[in-house]
Amino acid sequence: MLYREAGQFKSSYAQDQQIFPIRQDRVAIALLLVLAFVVVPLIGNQYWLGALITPFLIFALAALGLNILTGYAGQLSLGTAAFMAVGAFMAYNFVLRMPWLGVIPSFILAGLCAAAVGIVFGLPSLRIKGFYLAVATLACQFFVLWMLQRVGWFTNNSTSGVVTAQQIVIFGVPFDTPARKYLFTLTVVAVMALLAKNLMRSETGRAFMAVRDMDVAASVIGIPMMKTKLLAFAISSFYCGVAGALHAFCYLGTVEPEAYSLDLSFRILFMIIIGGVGSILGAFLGSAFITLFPIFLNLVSGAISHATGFEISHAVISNLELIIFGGLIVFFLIVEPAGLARLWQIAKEKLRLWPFPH
Amino acid sequence: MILSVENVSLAFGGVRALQDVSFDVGEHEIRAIIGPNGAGKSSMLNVLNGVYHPQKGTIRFKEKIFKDMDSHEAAALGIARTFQNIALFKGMSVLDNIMTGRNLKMRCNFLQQALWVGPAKREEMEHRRAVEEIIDFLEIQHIRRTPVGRLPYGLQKRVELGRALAAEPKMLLLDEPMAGMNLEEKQDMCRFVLDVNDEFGTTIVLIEHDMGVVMDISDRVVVLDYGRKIADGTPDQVRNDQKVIDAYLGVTH
Amino acid sequence: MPIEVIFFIEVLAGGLLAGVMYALVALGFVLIYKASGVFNFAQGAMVFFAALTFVSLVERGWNFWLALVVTLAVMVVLGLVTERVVLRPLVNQPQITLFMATIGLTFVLEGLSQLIWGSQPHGLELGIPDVPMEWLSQRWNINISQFDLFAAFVAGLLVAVLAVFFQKTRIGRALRAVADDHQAALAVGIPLQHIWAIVWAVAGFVALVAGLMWGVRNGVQFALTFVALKALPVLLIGGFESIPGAIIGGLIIGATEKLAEVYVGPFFGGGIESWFAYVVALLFLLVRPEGLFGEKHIDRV
Amino acid sequence: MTVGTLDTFPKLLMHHAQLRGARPAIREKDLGIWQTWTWKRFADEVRALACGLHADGLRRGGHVALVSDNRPRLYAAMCAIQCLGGIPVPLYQDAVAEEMVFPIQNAEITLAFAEDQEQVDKLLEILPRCPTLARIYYDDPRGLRQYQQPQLRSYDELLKAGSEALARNPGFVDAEIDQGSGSDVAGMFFTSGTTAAPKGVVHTHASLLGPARTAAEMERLGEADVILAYLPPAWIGQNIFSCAQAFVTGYCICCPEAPETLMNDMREIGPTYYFAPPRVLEALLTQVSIRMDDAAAPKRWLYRKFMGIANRVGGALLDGKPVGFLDRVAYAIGDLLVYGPLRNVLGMSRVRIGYTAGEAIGPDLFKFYRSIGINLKQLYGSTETAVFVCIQPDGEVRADTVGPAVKGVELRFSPQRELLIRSEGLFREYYKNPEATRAAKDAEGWFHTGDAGFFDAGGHVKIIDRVKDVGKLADGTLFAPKYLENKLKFFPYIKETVCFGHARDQVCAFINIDPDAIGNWAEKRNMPYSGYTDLASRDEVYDLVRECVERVNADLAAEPEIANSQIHRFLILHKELDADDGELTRTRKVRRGFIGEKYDALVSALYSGQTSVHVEAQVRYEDGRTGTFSADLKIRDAKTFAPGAATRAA
Repeated sequence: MLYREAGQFKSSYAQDQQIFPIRQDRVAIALLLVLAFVVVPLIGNQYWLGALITPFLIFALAALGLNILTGYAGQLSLGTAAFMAVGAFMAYNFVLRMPWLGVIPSFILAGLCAAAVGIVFGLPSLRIKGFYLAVATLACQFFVLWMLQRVGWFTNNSTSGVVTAQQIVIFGVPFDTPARKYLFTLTVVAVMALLAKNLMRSETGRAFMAVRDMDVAASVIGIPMMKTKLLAFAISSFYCGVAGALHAFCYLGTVEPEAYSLDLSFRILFMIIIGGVGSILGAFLGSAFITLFPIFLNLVSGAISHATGFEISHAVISNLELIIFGGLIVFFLIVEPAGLARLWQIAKEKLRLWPFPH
Repeated sequence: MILSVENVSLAFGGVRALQDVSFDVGEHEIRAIIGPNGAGKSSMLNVLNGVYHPQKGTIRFKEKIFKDMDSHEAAALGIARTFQNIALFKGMSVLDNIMTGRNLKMRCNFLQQALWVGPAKREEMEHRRAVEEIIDFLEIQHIRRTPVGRLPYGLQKRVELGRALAAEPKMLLLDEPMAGMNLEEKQDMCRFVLDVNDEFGTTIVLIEHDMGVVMDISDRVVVLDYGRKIADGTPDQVRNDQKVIDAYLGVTH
Repeated sequence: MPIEVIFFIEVLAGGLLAGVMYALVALGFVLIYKASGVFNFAQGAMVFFAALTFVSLVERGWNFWLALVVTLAVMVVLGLVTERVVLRPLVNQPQITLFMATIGLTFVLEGLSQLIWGSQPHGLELGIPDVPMEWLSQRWNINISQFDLFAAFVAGLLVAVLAVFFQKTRIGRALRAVADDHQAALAVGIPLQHIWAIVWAVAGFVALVAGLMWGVRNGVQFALTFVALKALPVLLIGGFESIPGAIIGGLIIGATEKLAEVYVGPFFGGGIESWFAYVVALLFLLVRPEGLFGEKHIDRV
Repeated sequence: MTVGTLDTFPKLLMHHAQLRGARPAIREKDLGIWQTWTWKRFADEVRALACGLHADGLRRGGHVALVSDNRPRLYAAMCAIQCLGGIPVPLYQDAVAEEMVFPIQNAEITLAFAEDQEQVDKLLEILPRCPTLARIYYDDPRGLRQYQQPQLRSYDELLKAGSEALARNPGFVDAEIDQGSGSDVAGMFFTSGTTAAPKGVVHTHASLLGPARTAAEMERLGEADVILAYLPPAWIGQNIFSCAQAFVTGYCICCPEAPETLMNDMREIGPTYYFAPPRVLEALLTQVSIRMDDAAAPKRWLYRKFMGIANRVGGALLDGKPVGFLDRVAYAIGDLLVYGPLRNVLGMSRVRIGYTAGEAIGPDLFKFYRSIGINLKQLYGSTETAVFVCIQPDGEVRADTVGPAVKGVELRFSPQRELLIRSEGLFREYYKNPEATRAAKDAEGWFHTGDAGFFDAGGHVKIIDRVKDVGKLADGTLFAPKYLENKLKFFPYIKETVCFGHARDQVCAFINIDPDAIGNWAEKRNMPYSGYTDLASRDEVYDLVRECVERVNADLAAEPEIANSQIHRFLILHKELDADDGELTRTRKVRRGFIGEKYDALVSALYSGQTSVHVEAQVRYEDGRTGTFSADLKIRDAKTFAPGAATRAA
């Protein structure tokens, strides 16, 4: 209905293969970016920015990382939180031990460390497939958390095992207020999402999807199994590592192993299942859903208890949250395995064909 | 002689799939391999393409001798193939499937591709153009953006041929390209196979059951039976060879 | 007998008995995988749910045996509902989708159990003292807890019953057929849905037994669900389809874990039992990807 | 070169190459994207091509045949021929080989352009009977590699040879172009003619460019306009809209990828200037109604509700007539929800000027397009008059007229109501056919169009029908078969129809059902059917068609002067009328006389009160095999209404 595509012809392959070939989409994305970069920091208050939107972006980045590995390359992983932990701790150590590096280079180096860990725990993927591989990443989850707690170097031998993350200063500008932290996170996530989109629509992305769909055929037509799978693990872990660093520096403010438990890995896996396996947009939709849903639940229960006077205890709400998340996973897997992203795509397709059904 | 197979023997455990098979394939030739079910045709193809490694014998491809090839190496050398039951990537569109065929030819590393602007973009556009020529050649412009899973059988076979062609192969191995096709689709596929051989000069090794097709389009035919070569020659010679008739009519050995 | 050897026997025995506990849980996984090809991650949550239900009933003054039967009934119903709501619509989906569905199921069960019975931990008493066997400790003063032996006995009994059930009975044979190929089983007229219902009910029963054993050992609390994570390495070593594999795998993991904890742990600063089992399983996998007893997968081009 | 002397196509081309060299002249969807030819590249290729043709012996006055879809290289070839004073003769690309023999012999054609293997095979087939044909240039080499015929030569070779020759003598082509003048022959178009053998209509540069320029100025067409060239190049309309007017104004011609991808290409390009004969508009409307039937109930309700508003108010709004405020708001909402998206999906959102002509259009069909905001207008013209005779100016658009005469066109009616025309766009002559020329163009230069009509109150010309088809019923009332047929064809279920009634007491009709629409209708009632013939013999289908006929009868009853030419009896033909069987012209117009003779038995059965008639016919199946077909065609009566009594059907 909203689309007026008549006249938008493509006279070069570059135009034909751009991320948003239709003008209406480009306008929508431009508006969204303006809204995100200008409007939100102005009107956002401490709670909305600090507790809602920044974590949404951070988790979206982690979900994007997992989607690259599980969605595009088809390698199931339950160790996302561990890679985030590596990112967080290494970022802390780089900033601590090499302050001259500056924040962004240390985030990148932290990401690379996470990528290295990813490659190590990705090696088994060369021989085993499917949920056998989930076990290898589970091993990574437990091993990394154990190591971070045991080896003092990571936490600079702090007794409580919890360390406060340093303040982010880039070119002398302190990023301390929620608005600035939000802007920093947004910039990082936006750039990395663009890089991921470019990667997925070019040769690497196709190699990943080929390995996911039918790896026997992929190897026969010349796609190197080892290089592709390990690259998927590396890139995915890099994204999770940077997300971990952001999680520590811009959201929690502290670096602690408990924040990166197996439960977080499951939450991020939920994000891509509900959001949409194998789509960049899916990571964002999933993260938005999983981050905003508990808040929505609280509001609803608050309203119910307000209306009916029947006080719902906090424990009950958290249990309800668990049940509903679990239920939604099953629901989505049955109704629409490709998640919200697929529903979004169908809706868009219908709008483009409006008023015709096909 | 682009390819010559010398005394290849292949066995799985006790089962002897191929016994001392030798034949050669000329440059730009359409070479058919026929034989009753279980004669070892597909095994032979998989040996050529490096999926199976023969216990005995060698393969000479463009003057390079191979004891055995791994499929990755075969692809790099310019040997492409299609599969008996279609091995397309269901999660991708027709265009992406055929572009995957060109992966070997792409030089940019993943960092350049992530950046997209610059060499990676140029390279992508060049390869896109080459793929478009194949799409035009196979007359599948109208299904360029359709996910492969949704296509009818005949079109999927054509897309798979497109993917194999995208690698600009020297030699193309076709594993029963016409299986399960109606008369019209068969005629189309024959036309494409002939045009590929004629237009691009690709050598074609064809496995096919439909005798009509084999006799029409192939230059020379190898006949396998129980893993052994029982005849080799032009379609007419092979058609009147008594051993071939027995093999097909099931005379007991 | 020198003190080190006694100590080693005790540690080994402790490990083996812990392994039995792992095996019990692993058994539930194998059952469902064998019959429906689904790797049921929610088995851990079922163990917790069964234990919690039983304990809560007993605390409300129900007689021991009555509580046992009611809990079993509840587990059977839970099995049926799960099969009907979750598995039937996903019948020919790839294994990864089913695996993720069971993760969803895990969260539903966890939320449900705590919603109904509350989330404070409960002690569980089965009337068997957790005290070392007298004659053993007098003769060679090796003290192995009575309860562990009892648990081992129960596990052995359960395995025997299941082995017979699978090999000899008509339903058992049908189960094995279904495990190999759903369509083929349907073709020969095996009532697939019916069979799956039975399988899930039996798995519920196994979960209950495991829940009781673990409940006594560590108390019935939320951590019980993570027992499923412990069962994973066991399955990897033993293979997903074989019952003996699950038992032997459990023993191997239990023993190596305990020994490593005592002898190797100190060099790494202790606490290695969280990941050591996985490393062992991984090493095993790299050698034999399909585990001790699993069949070899052949990918046809 | 001052503007005044731009009196030939090549001169205009060189002018555009200078003035707007970088702007797009022609776009073609190929290899997935729209490849663009700028005016400069267009001119350079034409120059090189002209040199090549000269080297191959093309001299002034030589005729060259062209058999190809709309492609940049076709336009380049035509213009290159004109540079040397040669005469391009475009032929129908979907014509069978047999139909090409007469034009080639008649115009002693020496050189021919053929697009691909399909057209080359046709020319080779008739080569023995066309001795003059010395050279065939092919563009798409696909499959032609083994052809050894000496005459064959590839377009690329010609171009290469031409550019070498051009390099040796750069000024040669421009000199040739300067020799050309407005009065030179610019092209020859064979009329498909609903009657006897085709006639070669000879047009000069002046007679093509004159009307093209007048109409372009009237509609303020400029270089920014875009047109989709999808109609057969041999048809005069295609040469005016996508060639002459482009050369006059410099706007961009877009060639679709293939006939099957036309709808998609139309949507991608979004042309601003659009021409469509009524049968294309009918087919489009059928598609719209079929797809809307499949939509979910709420969407269907929304569509019906807003189309009701559009029918009521849409046309008036477009004409700028006063409309109530509420209606204006309702229409605006409708535009956002239904009409805008509908225009967008049909690719017509950017259409500023839309014409329809070639045959009379059904009023309801015409109203439909105007009601959803597409500025569709009627015009009248023919091959001999280089199209533009009457055009409805903006604001004076009506469903049943073709508008006033265009500036510089004199118009009058003969006593037999035949339309006579004198204009700068008149053709010079029918090639080598002086008697036909004398019959068509009388002494004072009036051209006899062969169409009957009259001036209505507003000074617009109203066309009834072909003169020879306009008949009288036995009781003297006017019998205009085309008018009845257009009303019947408005229903999506009816694709083609032929009415009989001249000098008889009742009107009867043959009906051709639309396989897609009826097929879809049958599937909804899960009625299995094996093909067209099976569908055409079903009682349910007969009832459906009878309903349509009766609604037309109700309409006719409301118009006194043609009230009793209502349709009394009809039958559904066992096969689709097809141009290959000679029943339709190449532009899909019904050849009434031929059909009357061929199916004489059926016509007499209609009038003899029989309820069914046996028919034997030759049928050609899809894969070329022919077989005989015999069946009993049912004949049905349709209810007729007392004149003036029935209400106007919705």
